[in-house]
Amino acid sequence: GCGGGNTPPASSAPSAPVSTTPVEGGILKYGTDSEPTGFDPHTVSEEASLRIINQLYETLVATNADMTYYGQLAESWEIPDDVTYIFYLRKGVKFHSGREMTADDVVYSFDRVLGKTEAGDIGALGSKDSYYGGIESVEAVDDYTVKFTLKEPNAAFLGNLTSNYGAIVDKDVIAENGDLMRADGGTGPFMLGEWLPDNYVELPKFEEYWEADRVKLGGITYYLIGDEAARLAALRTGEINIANLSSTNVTAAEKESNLSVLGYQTNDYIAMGCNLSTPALQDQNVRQAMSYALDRQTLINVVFNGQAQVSTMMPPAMGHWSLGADSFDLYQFNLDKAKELMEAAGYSDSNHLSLKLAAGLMDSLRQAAVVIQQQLSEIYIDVEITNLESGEYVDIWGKMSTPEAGFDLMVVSDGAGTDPNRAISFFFGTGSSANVFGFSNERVDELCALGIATTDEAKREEYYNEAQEICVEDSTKICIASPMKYFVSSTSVQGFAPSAADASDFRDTYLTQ
Amino acid sequence: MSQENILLDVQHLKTYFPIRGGVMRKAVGHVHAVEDVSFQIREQETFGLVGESGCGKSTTGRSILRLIEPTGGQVLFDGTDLCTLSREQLRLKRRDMQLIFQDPYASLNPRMTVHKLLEEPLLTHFHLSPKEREEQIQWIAQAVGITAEHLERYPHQFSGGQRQRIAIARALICKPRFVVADEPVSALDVSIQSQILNLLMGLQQDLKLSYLFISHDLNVVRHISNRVGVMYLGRLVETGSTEDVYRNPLHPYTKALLSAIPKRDPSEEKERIHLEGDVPSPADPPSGCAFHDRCPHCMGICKEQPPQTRELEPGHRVACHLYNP
Amino acid sequence: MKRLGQTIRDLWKDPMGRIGMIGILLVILVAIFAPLAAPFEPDKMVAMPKSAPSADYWFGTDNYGRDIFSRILYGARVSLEVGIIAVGIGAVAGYILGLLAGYFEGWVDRVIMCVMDILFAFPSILLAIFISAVLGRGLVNTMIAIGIVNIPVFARTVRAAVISAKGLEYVSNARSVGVRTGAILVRHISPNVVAPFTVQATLALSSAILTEASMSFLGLGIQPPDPSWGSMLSEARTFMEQAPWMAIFPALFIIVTILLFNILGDSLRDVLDPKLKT
Amino acid sequence: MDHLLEMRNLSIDLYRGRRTPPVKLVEGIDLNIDKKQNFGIVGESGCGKSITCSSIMGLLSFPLSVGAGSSIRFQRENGTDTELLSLPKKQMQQLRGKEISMIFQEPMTALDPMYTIEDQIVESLRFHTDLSRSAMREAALEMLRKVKIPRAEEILKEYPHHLSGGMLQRVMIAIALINNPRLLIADEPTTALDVTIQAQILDLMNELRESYDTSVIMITHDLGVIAETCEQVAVFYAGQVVEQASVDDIFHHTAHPYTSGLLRSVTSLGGEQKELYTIRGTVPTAGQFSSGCRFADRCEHCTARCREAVPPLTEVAPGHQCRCWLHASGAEKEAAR
Amino acid sequence: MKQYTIRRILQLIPVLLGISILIFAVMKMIPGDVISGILGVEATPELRAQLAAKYGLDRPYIVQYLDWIGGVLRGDFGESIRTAEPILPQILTRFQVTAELTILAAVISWFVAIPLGILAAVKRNSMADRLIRVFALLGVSVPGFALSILLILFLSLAFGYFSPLGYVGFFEDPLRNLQIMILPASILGISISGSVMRMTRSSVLEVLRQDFVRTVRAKGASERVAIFKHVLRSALIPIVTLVGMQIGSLLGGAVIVEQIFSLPGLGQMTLTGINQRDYPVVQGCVLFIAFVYVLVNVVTDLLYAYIDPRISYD
Ligand SMILES: Nc1ncnc2c1ncn2[C@@H]1O[C@H](COP(=O)(O)OP(=O)(O)OP(=O)(O)O)[C@@H](O)[C@H]1O
Ligand SMILES: Nc1ncnc2c1ncn2[C@@H]1O[C@H](COP(=O)(O)OP(=O)(O)OP(=O)(O)O)[C@@H](O)[C@H]1O
Ligand SMILES: [Mg+2]
Ligand SMILES: [Mg+2]
Repeated sequence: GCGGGNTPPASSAPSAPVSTTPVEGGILKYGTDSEPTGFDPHTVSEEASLRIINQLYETLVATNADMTYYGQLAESWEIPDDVTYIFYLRKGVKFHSGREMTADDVVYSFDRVLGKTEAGDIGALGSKDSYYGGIESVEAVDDYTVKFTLKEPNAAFLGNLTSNYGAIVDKDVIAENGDLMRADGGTGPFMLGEWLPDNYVELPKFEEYWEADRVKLGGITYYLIGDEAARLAALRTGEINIANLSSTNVTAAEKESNLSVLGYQTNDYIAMGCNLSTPALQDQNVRQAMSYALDRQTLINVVFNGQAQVSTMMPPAMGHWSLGADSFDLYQFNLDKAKELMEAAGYSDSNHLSLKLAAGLMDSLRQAAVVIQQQLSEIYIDVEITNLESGEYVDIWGKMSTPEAGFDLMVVSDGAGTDPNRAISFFFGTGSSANVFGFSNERVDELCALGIATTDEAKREEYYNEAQEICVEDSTKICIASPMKYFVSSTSVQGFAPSAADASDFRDTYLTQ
Repeated sequence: MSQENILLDVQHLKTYFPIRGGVMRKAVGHVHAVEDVSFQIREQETFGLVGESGCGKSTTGRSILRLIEPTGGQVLFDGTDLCTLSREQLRLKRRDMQLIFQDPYASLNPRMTVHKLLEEPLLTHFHLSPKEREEQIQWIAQAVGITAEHLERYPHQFSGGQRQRIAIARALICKPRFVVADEPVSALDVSIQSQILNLLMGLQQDLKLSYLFISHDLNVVRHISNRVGVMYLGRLVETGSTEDVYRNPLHPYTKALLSAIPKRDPSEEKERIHLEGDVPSPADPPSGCAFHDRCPHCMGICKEQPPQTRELEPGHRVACHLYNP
Repeated sequence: MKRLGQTIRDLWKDPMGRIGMIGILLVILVAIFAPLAAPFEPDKMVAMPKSAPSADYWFGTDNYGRDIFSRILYGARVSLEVGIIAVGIGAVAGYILGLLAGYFEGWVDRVIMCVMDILFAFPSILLAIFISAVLGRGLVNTMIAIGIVNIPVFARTVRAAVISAKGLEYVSNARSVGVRTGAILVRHISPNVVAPFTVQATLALSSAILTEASMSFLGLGIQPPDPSWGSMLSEARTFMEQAPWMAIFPALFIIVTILLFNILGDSLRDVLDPKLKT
Repeated sequence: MDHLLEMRNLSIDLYRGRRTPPVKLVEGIDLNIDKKQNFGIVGESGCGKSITCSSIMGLLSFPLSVGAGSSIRFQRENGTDTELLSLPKKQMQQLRGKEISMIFQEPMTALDPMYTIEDQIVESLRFHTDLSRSAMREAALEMLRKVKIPRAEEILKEYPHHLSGGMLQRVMIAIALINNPRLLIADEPTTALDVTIQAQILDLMNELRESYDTSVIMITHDLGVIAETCEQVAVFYAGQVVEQASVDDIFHHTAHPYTSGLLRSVTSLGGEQKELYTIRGTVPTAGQFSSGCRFADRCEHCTARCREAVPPLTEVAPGHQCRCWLHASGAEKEAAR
Repeated sequence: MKQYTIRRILQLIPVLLGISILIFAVMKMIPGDVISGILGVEATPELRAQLAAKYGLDRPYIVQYLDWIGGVLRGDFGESIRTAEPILPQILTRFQVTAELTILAAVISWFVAIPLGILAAVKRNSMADRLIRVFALLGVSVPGFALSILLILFLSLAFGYFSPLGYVGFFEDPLRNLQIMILPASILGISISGSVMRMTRSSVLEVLRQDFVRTVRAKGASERVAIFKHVLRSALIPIVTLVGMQIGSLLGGAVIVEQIFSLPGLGQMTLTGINQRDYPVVQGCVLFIAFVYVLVNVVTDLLYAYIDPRISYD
């Protein structure tokens, strides 16, 4: 198993040889592209909020850049048997309220997530089942020891603990505020300061943080700058010193001497899903034809400025878990084959297939839709695009396996997570809540069950490889590309190394003059 | 006055305009624009209505034609009470009664040719063949002195006098029996006024018309009318034949009005009666006799009681306490 | 018809009016003949994305490698279509409602104007957003949305014109002659409404084109890959630095077209306003 | 200069665009106005009475302008004899409302609806004197009493829309006279008023003129008003003076056919005959004048010569001028050939 | 005057009720709902039903509406579904930003537009007039969002200037607040000053034709007095009307500018509300904006009476 007791690796800061000394207590000004909805780690899942939640809360274990685990709030852990995990908590960890975190808080946090507190179900968190549904019980052995008992072996368990849903929260704060949307019950390096909605959120440094010496920033302020061009302008003028930019504008940023670009491969991928309630799409030939017809590299060039990799449902960032798109013929652009398949399905120049494609307002989805439309037009498919605004998008997303959706295809962006279990069973398991396109395959379900029940890496790889092959072959969800993400920062920002595993760790970051 | 040839009989005509106010825009008072006006017009007669601006002359004329709904009273036109007719009946009746407006510049639709303007009443009231229509138009055009080549022009291409001719033609093309002429010459130059007055008088002969002729120009009214009525603040203070009223005015207001006419000749000598102040507001008329606050002969009773109208000489009626028996 | 001819002649005499008319005629011609004039298909990727303007691609290519010049030509169709149909909807509905409200007064007027006030007080961009959210995206719905937003302005303009026309002597004259209500409305009152109405229409046209652009900016306008100037411009904003031509040309065309409509509207106002005639 | 005002060869141009030549709205106007004289100008609507007088005040604005070769000389208070047409703007402003005042036809629209009567009277004092606010108020009040406005104190605080036309015209007169001007131009001051009010105003003006020593130019189209108020009269027709004489001569020794036509149509109104005397036809519009006498088309005595050449203004009797070939001297007729 | 004011305010009731019904209906018709937004991807039907019940979204629409509007009448706009915060206080705070933006924009536009409009009218047909008219036309022709982005880009590249971040209320730090607001307010201001300029020009021209101006000149007034004391005051009425109407378009136009400049105003709040399908928030915001708008119109009407003594409303 995974050895416990790892200390976090000294962060491998980018090598820019800036000799200047850190500014004591500098404030990092972060340009964020959308407004956070709230900061309850157990209910919120959207990116803008998570960026901040990750500063406020910590979990028992966390992931290193190389996808290994280290103890965060747990100093170490042991796994006496397949279904028992015992965590030894770090002593002297304080909540932002000043109270010390103990085993009771861990029990409480998981009770809350699982809906077992007095307040009952916290109302959100459809994720609880997929993440922690397998937990039989959580007990405090003593003040600093917590024992988790699982219903059955779960290889993804540690991985699941690293998600924000596994954050340990302060029950007093919840008792006081009802929830954590606007309150701060965390132990993280930064605290929730002033939040002026639609404008900025201030996170001052938490002076009693258990690793306070390591944190050099005096705080982080997240400014909302929705427009990308404006974010770049603000970076240039120094009004902010770090922001996410799309690959398009990274080129411009690279030319600036006072800006540096930090890119990392994400484990997100964009894909096009087929609504299986559409008769034409029930024909696998059509689905495979579409997969062949997509020139993924061109799409990457257009949409991501070349800064992405062709990806299956296991993005390349997942390392050895990913089979790589090269190993699948279906992911090689092949117009002839695509046409052949379409013709087999009965389509021709005089008999086109009309499909409605739903896309979101997110630039990459919108643009991908246009390219897809263009590329599918080569194989007798006329695509009509609708860009849905986010409220509608979520709504229709949930209906994509039924005719109610009103769409036949949808461009989605999914996060594969760090564990293959999520990548497969979450998105492809029969009845799984993220399996919106209604994919169902007995063998895949079986392989997922096997994969989760063992901790033997080699075995698991075997299982998931097979599942991956089946999913690709089926082509209900035609995966396209996994993009790079970029931070652009002033050269004065040092000690920040984003990775797919954790793109928001500012504990080692400092500003230079 | 003999009954049989009376064309129009106006009895106790009243027209009030509401003054709105308050939160709910209820009528909080009324402008008594026409207050208990009675007179008759016989066939082929011209009845002149004189009075100062705002005294209710136009309102009287329009109320008779029900272009403004009267508040009370009766208007018997050829025996039928116009006030009881339905909208459509009234519309058809308009063939027989017409209005000539003061302002020849504003009363003709600038977007219609003269021909169209003249055709419209015919289309509204008669079912004529195009040829018959054309004949009618030619006839009236000639009668008012517009040449055929003018028919295709637009009103703005004419001078004021010519426009008033067109307006008259439009009013008369249906051969009405009764015409209200509301200051038809006031907007015209002196040298043109007489042309139009001659035309109106000529047409009256030819078409056997009756006129209600409204004007503030006493000389004009004198010239054209058989009988006159003098209005003050919504009330008819004196009526009588033109002779009687001009030679022997009875009401102090009439006397003052006549004395105020500028002399025609620098050598003429004239005794002037000075009236103080302005006409009071019809929304808030003085108590008693409406004229009492400007009257040189004001008596105690004038402030309290409105005077009765009395017939002092045959056909010469006046409403003034001076002539109380 | 005669008046239309006269109006056009008067417009022609005014240098600004002439510029407006010629310019708009050009835009209309461009819209009509876009398929003939465009060197490429508007939604085909024909070259490297974001190529700068060149002899082959006059206005450069966009981030998908589509020819901007061709898209601008086709975009003229969309922009004009949006403008004309949206204004058409607003104008027809507004005209009828305004005419009724103005002529009949009383409760008809109160009810209609209350509804207009409601529409008017509703923030217009939000109203357009709501309408297109309810009806769904797409060109037609965008046009309907902008059209509905336009109704109150037209209704008010028409109502005011009708009320002032009702007070005109020649309308009283027509009543006194015995002309029927319908005929009065058509022959005597309506022509007075034409002038403010046309001016309003040209202004509404330009604002419709602007609104479409703003809606595209908020992601609610016309759907890809159909080109509209507004959507091209809003798409371009991410590429402002790498491919400024993506923004410059659509912006230029929007501004010039709106400018032309405004110039025409101004000039039309002068031509149709009898007060300015000396 | 023996006259208060001398107008020589005044013409007024109407600009019609860069390519079309301007139209002369009035032409060759010569007028002399003496001190304390009551000068009347009559003529039909549009014949140029108002613009002629506005040009004295320098109040013509685009597209109207005074034509070349015109001259208006005015004897100022300090005795200097000034050419008004070349007076600098600042000086003209000082002269307006101080030495020459004007009253307009429509009292209802001639006052600024936004300010009280007091504001508007005081304003004309403020432009020309340095009195204190209270002194100006006093002066305004006194002036209102002089023009016989009842409740003068209250009226001062009221706005124009509260007052009737007659009252407003009195206020206008008060404004015009408050600086004791040497010349008062009254542009149809009573046309918009009722007869009884007109009589009041005319009487008032006559009275005030006596006490103020002002010369008055009275513009009107009503011969009755002329008969009541004027000493000297000029008759305008289509942008020209057609006859100029004393009131008596105009009424009793009428020379020009137009003047006599006008008189006849007025007098026949009260007369016995049912049929009124008329001058046939209509006034020609500016820009469409014939090359001959402008009255020719309507004239009963029209001859061939009348249509060919413009008759000169000739003296038919001492102080009596007339623009008609009937009265032209032999020499002039010769010259016209 | 008082009665008129009362009457005008009473007349607002049907309009505001109409708007409340409209916005309520529209919110119900918009596809997508708050629950999917909150629960995100993995919601079970039971969970959805549970949540719907919690927010009372399972009741008949009419009951929901009455409940909502009843609250509004009592001054209670309800709570945000997303954040559970009471809405009215939030609206009021956000409104300060939008109101400041709007007022600043209006003031900027007046300072630019009214003097230029007057100049154009007084010097009619001159070169200045032509330039001003072209400028006015440009003002109404440039889409606000394009102008915003262009300016941001231009200022940052050419002058290294970026509108300061981190909104501060005017009363906390006026200077910084103005620094933040000046650019967005100017952009909004420019976008409306075109029409103000045109209106001023035509209105002044109209008044210049009126008789009383001639009287004022005849009294010996200098041009300055004639124009600024007399003409302008009469010309103001249509300008005030226009400005009143523009408040509406400013409130709407603010949506885009607020978005681009990330100002925490009412427009942003509404847009976020729409995206999250946070019904009570959107309903509250729209109703509030509409209320402000109609109120501004009433104030405009009352202003007429202040400017013009002829209008007394009694
Ligand atoms: N539609 C109306 N509403 C309210 N008051 C009115 C209306 N029409 C006329 N009045 C008032 O009624 C009175 C009589 O007006 P009317 O027009 O009949 O007078 P007039 O004698 O014709 O005057 P003039 O000589 O000026 O034409 C006036 O005081 C006028 O203000
Ligand atoms: N601003 C102007 N622009 C063009 N033409 C003008 C202007 N002002 C006056 N006119 C023309 O000049 C001529 C003389 O006008 P003026 O006002 O002097 O006539 P008037 O004799 O005073 O007539 P009225 O008795 O109607 O006042 C008219 O034909 C008129 O149309
Ligand atoms: Mg009248
Ligand atoms: Mg005049």
